[in-house]
Amino acid sequence: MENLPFSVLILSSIVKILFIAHLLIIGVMAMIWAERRVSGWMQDRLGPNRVGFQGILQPIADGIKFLFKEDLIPDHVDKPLYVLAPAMVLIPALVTIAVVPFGSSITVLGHEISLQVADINIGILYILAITSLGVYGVVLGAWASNNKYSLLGGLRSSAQMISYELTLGLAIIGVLMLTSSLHLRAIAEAQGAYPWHWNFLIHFPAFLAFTTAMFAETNRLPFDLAEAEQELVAGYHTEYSSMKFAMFFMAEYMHMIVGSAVTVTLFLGGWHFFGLENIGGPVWSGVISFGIFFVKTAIFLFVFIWVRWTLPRFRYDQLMNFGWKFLLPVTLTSIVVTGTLWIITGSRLVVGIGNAVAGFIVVSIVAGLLVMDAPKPAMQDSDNRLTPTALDAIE
Amino acid sequence: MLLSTVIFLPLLGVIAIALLRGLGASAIKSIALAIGVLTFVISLGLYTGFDATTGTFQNVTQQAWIPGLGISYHIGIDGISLWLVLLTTFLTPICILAAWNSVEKGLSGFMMSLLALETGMLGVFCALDLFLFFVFWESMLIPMYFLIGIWGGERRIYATVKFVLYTMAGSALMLVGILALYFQNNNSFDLTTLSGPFSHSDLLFLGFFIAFAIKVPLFPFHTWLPDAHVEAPTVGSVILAGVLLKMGTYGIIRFCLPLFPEAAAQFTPLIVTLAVIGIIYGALVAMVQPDLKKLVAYSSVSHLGFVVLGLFSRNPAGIQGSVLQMINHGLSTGALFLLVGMIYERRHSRMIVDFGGLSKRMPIFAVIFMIVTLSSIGLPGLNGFVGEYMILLGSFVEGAFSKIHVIFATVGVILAAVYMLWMFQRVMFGTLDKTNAELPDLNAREIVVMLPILLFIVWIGVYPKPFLSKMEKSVEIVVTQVKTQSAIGHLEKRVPPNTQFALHGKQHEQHEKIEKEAETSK
Amino acid sequence: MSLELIVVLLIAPLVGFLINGLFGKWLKGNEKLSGWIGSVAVLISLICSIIAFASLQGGGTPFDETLYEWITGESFAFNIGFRVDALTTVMLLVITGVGFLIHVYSIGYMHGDAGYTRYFAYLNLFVFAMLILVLGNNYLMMFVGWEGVGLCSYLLIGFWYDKKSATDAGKKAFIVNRIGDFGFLLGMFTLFAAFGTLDFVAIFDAAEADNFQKVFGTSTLVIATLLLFVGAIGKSAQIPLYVWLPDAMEGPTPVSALIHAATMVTAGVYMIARSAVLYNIAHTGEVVAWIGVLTAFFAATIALAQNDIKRILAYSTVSQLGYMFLGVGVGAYASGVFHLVTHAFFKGLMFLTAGSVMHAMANELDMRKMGGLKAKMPITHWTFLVGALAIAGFPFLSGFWSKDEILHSAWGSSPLIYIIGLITAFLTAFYMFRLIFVTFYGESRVEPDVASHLHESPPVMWVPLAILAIPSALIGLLLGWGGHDSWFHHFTKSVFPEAHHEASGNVVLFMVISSIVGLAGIAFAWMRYSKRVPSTEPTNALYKLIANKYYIDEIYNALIVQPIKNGSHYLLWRIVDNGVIDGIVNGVASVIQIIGGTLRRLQTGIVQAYIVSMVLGIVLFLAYYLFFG
Amino acid sequence: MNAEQILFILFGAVSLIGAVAVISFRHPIYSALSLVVTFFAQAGLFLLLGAHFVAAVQVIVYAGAIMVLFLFVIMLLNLGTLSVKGAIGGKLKGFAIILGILLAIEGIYIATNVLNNTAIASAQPATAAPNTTTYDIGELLFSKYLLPFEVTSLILLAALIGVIVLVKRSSNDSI
Amino acid sequence: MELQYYLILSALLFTTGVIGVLVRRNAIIIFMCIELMLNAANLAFVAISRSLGEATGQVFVFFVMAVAAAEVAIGLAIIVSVFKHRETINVDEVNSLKG
Repeated sequence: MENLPFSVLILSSIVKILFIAHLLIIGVMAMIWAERRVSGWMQDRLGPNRVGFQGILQPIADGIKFLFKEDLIPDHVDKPLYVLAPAMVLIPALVTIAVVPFGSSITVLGHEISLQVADINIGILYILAITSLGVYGVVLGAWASNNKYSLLGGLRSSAQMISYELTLGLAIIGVLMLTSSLHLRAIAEAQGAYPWHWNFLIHFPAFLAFTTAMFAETNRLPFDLAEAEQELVAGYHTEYSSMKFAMFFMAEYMHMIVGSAVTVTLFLGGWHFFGLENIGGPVWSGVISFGIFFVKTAIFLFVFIWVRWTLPRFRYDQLMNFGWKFLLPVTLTSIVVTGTLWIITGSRLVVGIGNAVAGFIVVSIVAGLLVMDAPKPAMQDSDNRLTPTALDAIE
Repeated sequence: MLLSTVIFLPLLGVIAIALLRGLGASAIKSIALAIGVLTFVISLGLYTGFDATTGTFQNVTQQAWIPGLGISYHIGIDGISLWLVLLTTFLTPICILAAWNSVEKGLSGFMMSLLALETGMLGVFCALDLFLFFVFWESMLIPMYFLIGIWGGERRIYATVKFVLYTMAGSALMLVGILALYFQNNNSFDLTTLSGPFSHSDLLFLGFFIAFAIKVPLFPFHTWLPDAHVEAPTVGSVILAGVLLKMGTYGIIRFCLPLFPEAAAQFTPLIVTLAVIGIIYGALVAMVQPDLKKLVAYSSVSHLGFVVLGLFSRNPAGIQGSVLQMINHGLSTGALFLLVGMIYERRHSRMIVDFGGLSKRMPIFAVIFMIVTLSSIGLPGLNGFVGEYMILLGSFVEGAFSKIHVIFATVGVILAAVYMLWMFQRVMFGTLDKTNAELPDLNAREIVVMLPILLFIVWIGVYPKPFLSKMEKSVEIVVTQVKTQSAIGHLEKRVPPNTQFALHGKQHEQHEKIEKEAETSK
Repeated sequence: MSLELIVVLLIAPLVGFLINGLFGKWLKGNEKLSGWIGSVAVLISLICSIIAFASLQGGGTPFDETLYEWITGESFAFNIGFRVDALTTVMLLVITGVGFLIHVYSIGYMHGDAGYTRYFAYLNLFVFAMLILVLGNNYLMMFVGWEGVGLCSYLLIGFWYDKKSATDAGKKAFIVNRIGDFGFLLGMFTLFAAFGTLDFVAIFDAAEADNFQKVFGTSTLVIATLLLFVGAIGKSAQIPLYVWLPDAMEGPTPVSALIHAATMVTAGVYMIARSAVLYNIAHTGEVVAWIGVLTAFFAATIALAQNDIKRILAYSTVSQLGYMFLGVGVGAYASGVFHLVTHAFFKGLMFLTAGSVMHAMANELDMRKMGGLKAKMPITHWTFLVGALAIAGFPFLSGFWSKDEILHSAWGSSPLIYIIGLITAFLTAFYMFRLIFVTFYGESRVEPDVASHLHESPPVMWVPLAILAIPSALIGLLLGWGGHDSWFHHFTKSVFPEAHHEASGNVVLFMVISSIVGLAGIAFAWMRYSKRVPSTEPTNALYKLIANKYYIDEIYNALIVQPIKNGSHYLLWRIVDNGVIDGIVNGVASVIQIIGGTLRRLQTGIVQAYIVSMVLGIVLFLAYYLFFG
Repeated sequence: MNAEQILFILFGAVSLIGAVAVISFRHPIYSALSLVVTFFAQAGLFLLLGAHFVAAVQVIVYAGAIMVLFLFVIMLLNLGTLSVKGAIGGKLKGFAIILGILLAIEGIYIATNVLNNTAIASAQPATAAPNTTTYDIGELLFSKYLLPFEVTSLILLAALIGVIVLVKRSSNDSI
Repeated sequence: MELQYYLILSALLFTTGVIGVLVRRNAIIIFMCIELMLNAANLAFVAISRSLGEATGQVFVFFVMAVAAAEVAIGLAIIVSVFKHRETINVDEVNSLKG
C-alpha cells in the first residue's frame, strides 16, 4: 500500500477524490430526496413523487432552479463575507471525508489501493479540526447579512457548536485509548468483524454522546435553533437565496453524511460485517467492504431523518443544559472509567460493562439533580434568549 | 514528626473551618477551640519528651524542600524555643475561648486567621532554616493583618498599615541579611551549619537586629505598637503582645547573638542604652495614657526593654531571665489585654476616666486584675519578679555593659509600680459611677479563660525550676557561642581585664581555656 | 526545731489567707467565724514561734535549712530557706504575739464592715509575708517578704477603696516603698556580685574573712550597705522617704497598729540588725545613725502641732523608728532591736486605744473635738496612759529601758547625736501627753449626737488592750534590767558583732538624765494643755510650718511628681512619641508619597504607552547585548 | 527549489500577509479572519516541520476555539457599528512602527548571526530528524513535564472560574 | 529548509504582532496581535524542536496554547465587562488607571 509508484499514487488519488466527491454530491441529492420521501412516509403523506421515478429527480430539479435563480446580494450586507460564507460552510463539510476510510482496499493492476483519500496518521484530529471550522461559515454569513435574525441565529449556532464540539472531542477519547492510535483506518480495523467487538458497545455512553453531538453539529432537529423558523425566520441564512442558499443546504446534508461515515468508522466497525468484507478476493473484497460501509452509513442517515421527525426542538437553555450537564459529565466519566478499567483489567468486556453502568449512574445523578433544581415553568419570554450573558451584553 | 504535627495542626483547623463553616457559629468555635486545645495537648508532648540534659536541637525534622537553592524544611526546638512554642499553643486556645462571643462578623474568618497565625508563629519558633524562618515570619503577618484590619477598631486601617509597613521595613533588611548569610554559607540556608565569622558581620548584625528590634519593639521603633494594640481586637492584642513581640527577642537570641558575637559585643552599649531608654520611657509614657490598652502597650515597651537588656548581658543568668521574662510577659500582658477586653465588652470603652470603683461591682474581676497587675509589676512570688530579677542580676553581676545601665533599668521597676497601680486605682477603686453600676462580674467562661494564666503566673513565681532547668543547657550553648567569639575578639583588642569582673570559678576557667585555645590556634 | 515546725509556722497564716480569700463569699454571713479563722491561724504561728523560741533557749544552735531551690542556674542558686536564730525568734514573737492580739481586737473593731473577710485575708497574708521576711536565710527571701508586706500594706491602707484618700495613700506607700526597694535590689546585686551568694551566713563569713570580689573596689561593702539602707529608709519611713507613713493612717486602725507601728515598718531595723556584720565592716553605721536621729527629731517636731490622733501616733512612730536606727547605727544592735520590741508593744497598744477612741467617737480623729473622755472610757484611758508613759520614758516602764540604752550608746558614738536624741525624747514626752491631756482630760468638746453614743469598747476589744498594756509596761523591766548586760543582750549576743564604740560613762547617770527629760516633757505638756483648748494654738510662722509638716508633701509633689507626670505626658508622649518618632515615620511616608505623586504622572492609563516603553526597553536591551555586549 | 521550499515560501508568505492584514484591516471581523488565515498557514508550516500533532491542535485550538470566541465577542458587542475611524493611530503610531522595525532587525540578526554559535545551530541536520509523533509528545508530557502539565490544567481551571465570576457579576449588576 | 528561515519568519510575525499591539486601539485586535506573537513564538519552538530532533519544543507549544486559551477566555470576558460599563473597548478611552 505504501510503496505505490508516484504516478499510481497521483492517479489513484485523483480517482478516489473524484469518486468520493461525486459520491458525496450525489449522496446529498439522494438525501434530499430521501428525507422528503421519508418525511412524507412518516407523516403519512406522499412527498415529492412527480419528477422522475418516485420523484427521484426532484433534487436535480431543485438544483436547476437554484442555479438559475437570480444571485441576489442585498445592499446592506457586508459583501465579501456574504459571498465567502457559503463556501466556508461547504468546504469543511466536503474535505472532511478525505480521511474517512470507506472500505478496506482494492487491488487494481497489481497495486493495492486503500479506499481512503488521504491516509494520515492523525486522522481523527483532522476531522475534529475541520469540523470545528464549520462554524465560521455560519457565523460569518450570519454577521455579514447584517440582519438581526441572522445574527442571533449565528450566535446561537456558534455557541451551540462550541459547546457540543467539546463533547464530540471528548467522546472519542475512550476509543482512542483502547486503540492507541489517532489513525482512522487503524481504529476501524481494530474493531474487527463482529458487532460485539465494535466500539459502540464498548463505549456505549460515549457513542450516544457522540451521536448526539453529531446531531448538534449538523444543526438539525432537534438542535436547529440557529434556524428555528418560528423564532428567527430562517436563522443565519435568512438573507441568502439561490445557489448561495443551496450551498448552505448542501453543507448541512454533507455534514450528515460525513458525520455518519465518521460514526460508522469510529463506532460501528467501519467496513466490517461478520467477515463479509473479506470474501471475494482482492478486488471484490474492496467493493464489498465499501458496500458494507455504504449501507451502514445509509442506515445511520435514516436515523438522522427518523430523529428529525420524532423529537421536538430543544429550548435554548435545555440545549445548553443538555450539552454541559448531561453529555459532558457522561463523556468525562466515560474517559475515566475506560482508562481505569482498561489499565486494571485490560478487558474490553469489563470496560464496556463499566462504561454502561457508569453512564447510567451519571445520567441518573444529573437527572436527579436537575429535577431537584426546581423545574422551570413553561417557556417564557425570558427563556427565549441566546445565553443569559449574550443578551445582557447586547442590551 | 511531633513538632510538624504541632505546627501544622492549626492549619488543618483552618481547612476544617473553611470546609465546615456552613455548620454555624457554635460549630466553628468548637472546632477552633478543639484544634487549639489539641495542639496544646500535643505540644505538651514536646515538653515531656524534651531532654534537658542537652541544649541541642531536638525533635528535628529535615527534608529537602527546594534542594536546588539549598532550602530545606528543617525544624527543631531547643530549650528556648520550647517555651515559646508552648506559650503559643497555650495562648491560642485561650484566645479562642476569649473571643467566644466578641466576634460579630466573619467568625469563621476570624478563627481561621487565628489558627493560621498560630501556625505561622510556631513555624517561626521552630524553623532551623533561614528561608523557612523568613517564610513563616512573613506569613504570620497576613493573618495578623486581617485580625487588626478587619476586626479592629475605628482607626484600624491606619494601625494595620503602620504595623505591616514597620515590620516589612525590618524584614526587608533581614532578607538582605539572610541572603548574605546564604552566600557565605556555601549556598545553604541551614541555620545549624552556619558558623562565623562572617564578613561584614556588623552590617549583617544590624540588618537582623533592626528587623527584630522593630518587632520587639525597641525604642525608638515602638510607635507602631500602641496603635496596633489599640485598634486590634482583644485577641489580636493578646497574641500580639503575648507571642508576636517575642519573635523579635527570639530572633535576637537565635540569630543576632550566636551568629555575630563580635558585632553584638560592638553594638552592646548602644543597644543596651536604647533598651534602658525604652524601659524608662515606656514606663513614663504608659503612666500618662488615658487609654487602658495604650497603657498596657507602652508597658510592653518597658518590659521588653528588660528582655533586651538581659539578652545583651550575654551571661547565663541574664539570658535565662530574658527567656523566662518572654514567657512571663506573654502571660501577664496577655492576661491584661484579656481583662481589658472583658471590660471593654461590657462597657465599650477603654478610657480610664470612664471607670472607677469597679472592684465593688466586679470583685472576681478585681482580684484577677490585681494579681495580673502585681505580676506585671514584678512582685516576688509571681512570675514577673523571677524574670526581672534574673535579668537585672545577670546584667549587674557580670553584664557586658556598665552598671549605670542596670541602675537606670532598675528605676523601671519603680515606675512599673507607679503606672500600674495608678491605673489600677483609677479603674478599680474610688466611687462607682452610675454608668458602671450594672456591669456584671466575670462569667464562668471568662474565669476559665483566666484561670490557666493565673496558674502559671503563680507557678512560675513560686517554683520556676521546671522552666529554668529545661532552658538552661540551651542558654549555655548560646552563651558559649557568644563568649567564644567575643573572647577571641577581646584577646585581639586587648581589653583591660577589669571589664570582665566577677567571673566565678568554673566559668573563669572556661574563659581562660578559651583564651588559651585562641592563642594556640594562632 | 525542725523544718516542719517552721513550715507550719509559716503556712498557717497563708492557709488562713486562702480560706478567707477564696471562700470569703461563703463566710460573709458569718463574719465572726472568718475573724476567728484568721486569729487562730496566727495563734498557731504564735505557738510555733514560742516553741522555736524555747528551743533556742539555753544555747540552742540556730536553725538554717533549705526548703527547695527557687531560682537556680549554673552560676547562681537562690533557695527558699529559713534561718531561725535569736534575732528571728524575737521578731517572730513580736509579729505573732502582737499580730494575734490585733487579730482578736479586729474581730470587734471591724464588726459590720462590708469587707470583713477580705480584711482578715489581707491581715493573714501580711503575717505570712512578714514571717517570710524574718524567716528567710538569705537576702532574696527577705526581699520577697519585704515586697509582700509592702503589698499587704498597700492593700490594707487602701482597704476602704471607695475613699480616694485611702487608695491614694496606699499607692503612695507602695511607690515610696518601691523607691526603697530599688536600693535594696541594687544592694542585693552588689552583694551577689561580690559574694556570689545571698545567704546570710555565707556572706557574713566571707565578709569577715575579707574574701570577696571587690566589685566597686574597696568601697564595695560601703556601697552595698548604703544601698540596703536605702531600702530600709523606704520601708521604715526615714528621711526622706517617710512621707507615706502618716498618710498610711487612712487604713483601719488595727492595721496601723500592726503594720505601721509594730511590725512592717521595723523591717528596716531588722534588716540592718541582720546585716550588722556588714555595717560593722563597712563603717556605714554613722550614716544610719544620723539619718535615724534626724528623722526622730524631725518627726517629733511635726507631731507637736498635729491634731489628728492617729497622725500624731504616726509621726511618733516615725520618730521612734529613727531611734531604732540611731541604735543600730551606733552599733548598739541589740538595743535597737530591743527598742523595736518594746515599741511594738506600746505603740501597738496606743494605736489600738486610739482605735477604741475612734470606735466610740464614730471615727472622729480630731482631738480638738474630744476632751474629757476619761470618764466615759476608763479602760481605754488607762491603757493609753500606760503606753504614753512607756514611750515618754517614764522610769521603769519599757520605753525607758530601751530608749535609754540607745541614748547611752549614742553618747559613745557622738555627743551631738546624743543631745539631739535627748531633745527628741523631751519632745516625745511632750506631744504624747499633749495628746492625753487634750483627749482624755479637761472638759468635753464632743459633739452632742456623738456624745450620746459615747461608750467603752466591747470586751473583745478591750481585753487585747489590757493584755497588751502588761508587756508595754513590764517588758522593759523583765528583759532590759541591767542595761547592756541584760537578758536580752545575752540572748541576742550570738547574732550581733561587737560594736565599735563601747558605751562609756555611768549608766545610772544616763538613766537619770533620760528620766528627768521625760518627766519634764510630761510636766510641760501638763502645764500647757491640762486647761487650754487646743484651738487657741499660736499662729506664728514656725508653728504653721510645723503644722503643715514642713510642706514636704507639697515640695515632693511640685519637684518630683508633677514634673514627671507632665514631662511624660507632654514631652515624652506628645512631643517625642507622637511628634518626633511618628513624625519621622510619617515624614518618610509623605516623602515617598510626594515622590510617588510625581512619578504617577507617568501613568497615563493608556495601555499602549506602557507597552511602547516596554518594547523600547526590549529593543534597547537586545541592542545592547547583541551589538555592544 | 524543492517542494518543501515552495511550500515554505507559500505558507510563510500567506502567514505574513495574514499577519499584516490583521493589523491593517479596520474592521475587527476581517482582522480576525486574517488571523485565522495566518493560523492556517502556520499549521501548514508545522506540517512542513513534521509536527502533525501540533498542526492539528493549532487548528483545533486556535482556529476552532479561540478565534470563534473572538468572532463571537465581536458580534456580541456588535462592534461593526462602532466608529472604525482612527482605529489605527495615536501619537505613537510612527514611533511604534520604527520600534517594530528595529525589533524585527534584531530578531533577524539573532536568527542569522547569533544562533550560529549555539547548540541549536550545531545540530543543523534539521531535515534528517524524524517526525516527532504524537506518541513522543505524550511521552514527554506525562513524564518529564508532568508537573507543568498539571499546572496548566490548574491555569485552565482558574481561567474557567475567573470567566464565570466575571460574567456572573456583570449579569447581576446589569446596567 | 534551514532553521534560520523559520526563525526569521517567526521574528517577522512577532514584530507584526508587536506593531499591531502598539498601533491598534481596539482591545480585541490588540488581543489578536498578542495571539499572533504567541504563535510566532510557537513557530520558533517547533522549528527548533525539529532542528534538535526532539519533541520538547512541541510540548512547550502545547503549554503556550493552553495558556493562550485561558488568557483569551479571561481577556474576552474582561473586554465584555468593560464594554458593558464604558460602551467602548478603545484602549485610549479606558484609562481609569491614569495616575
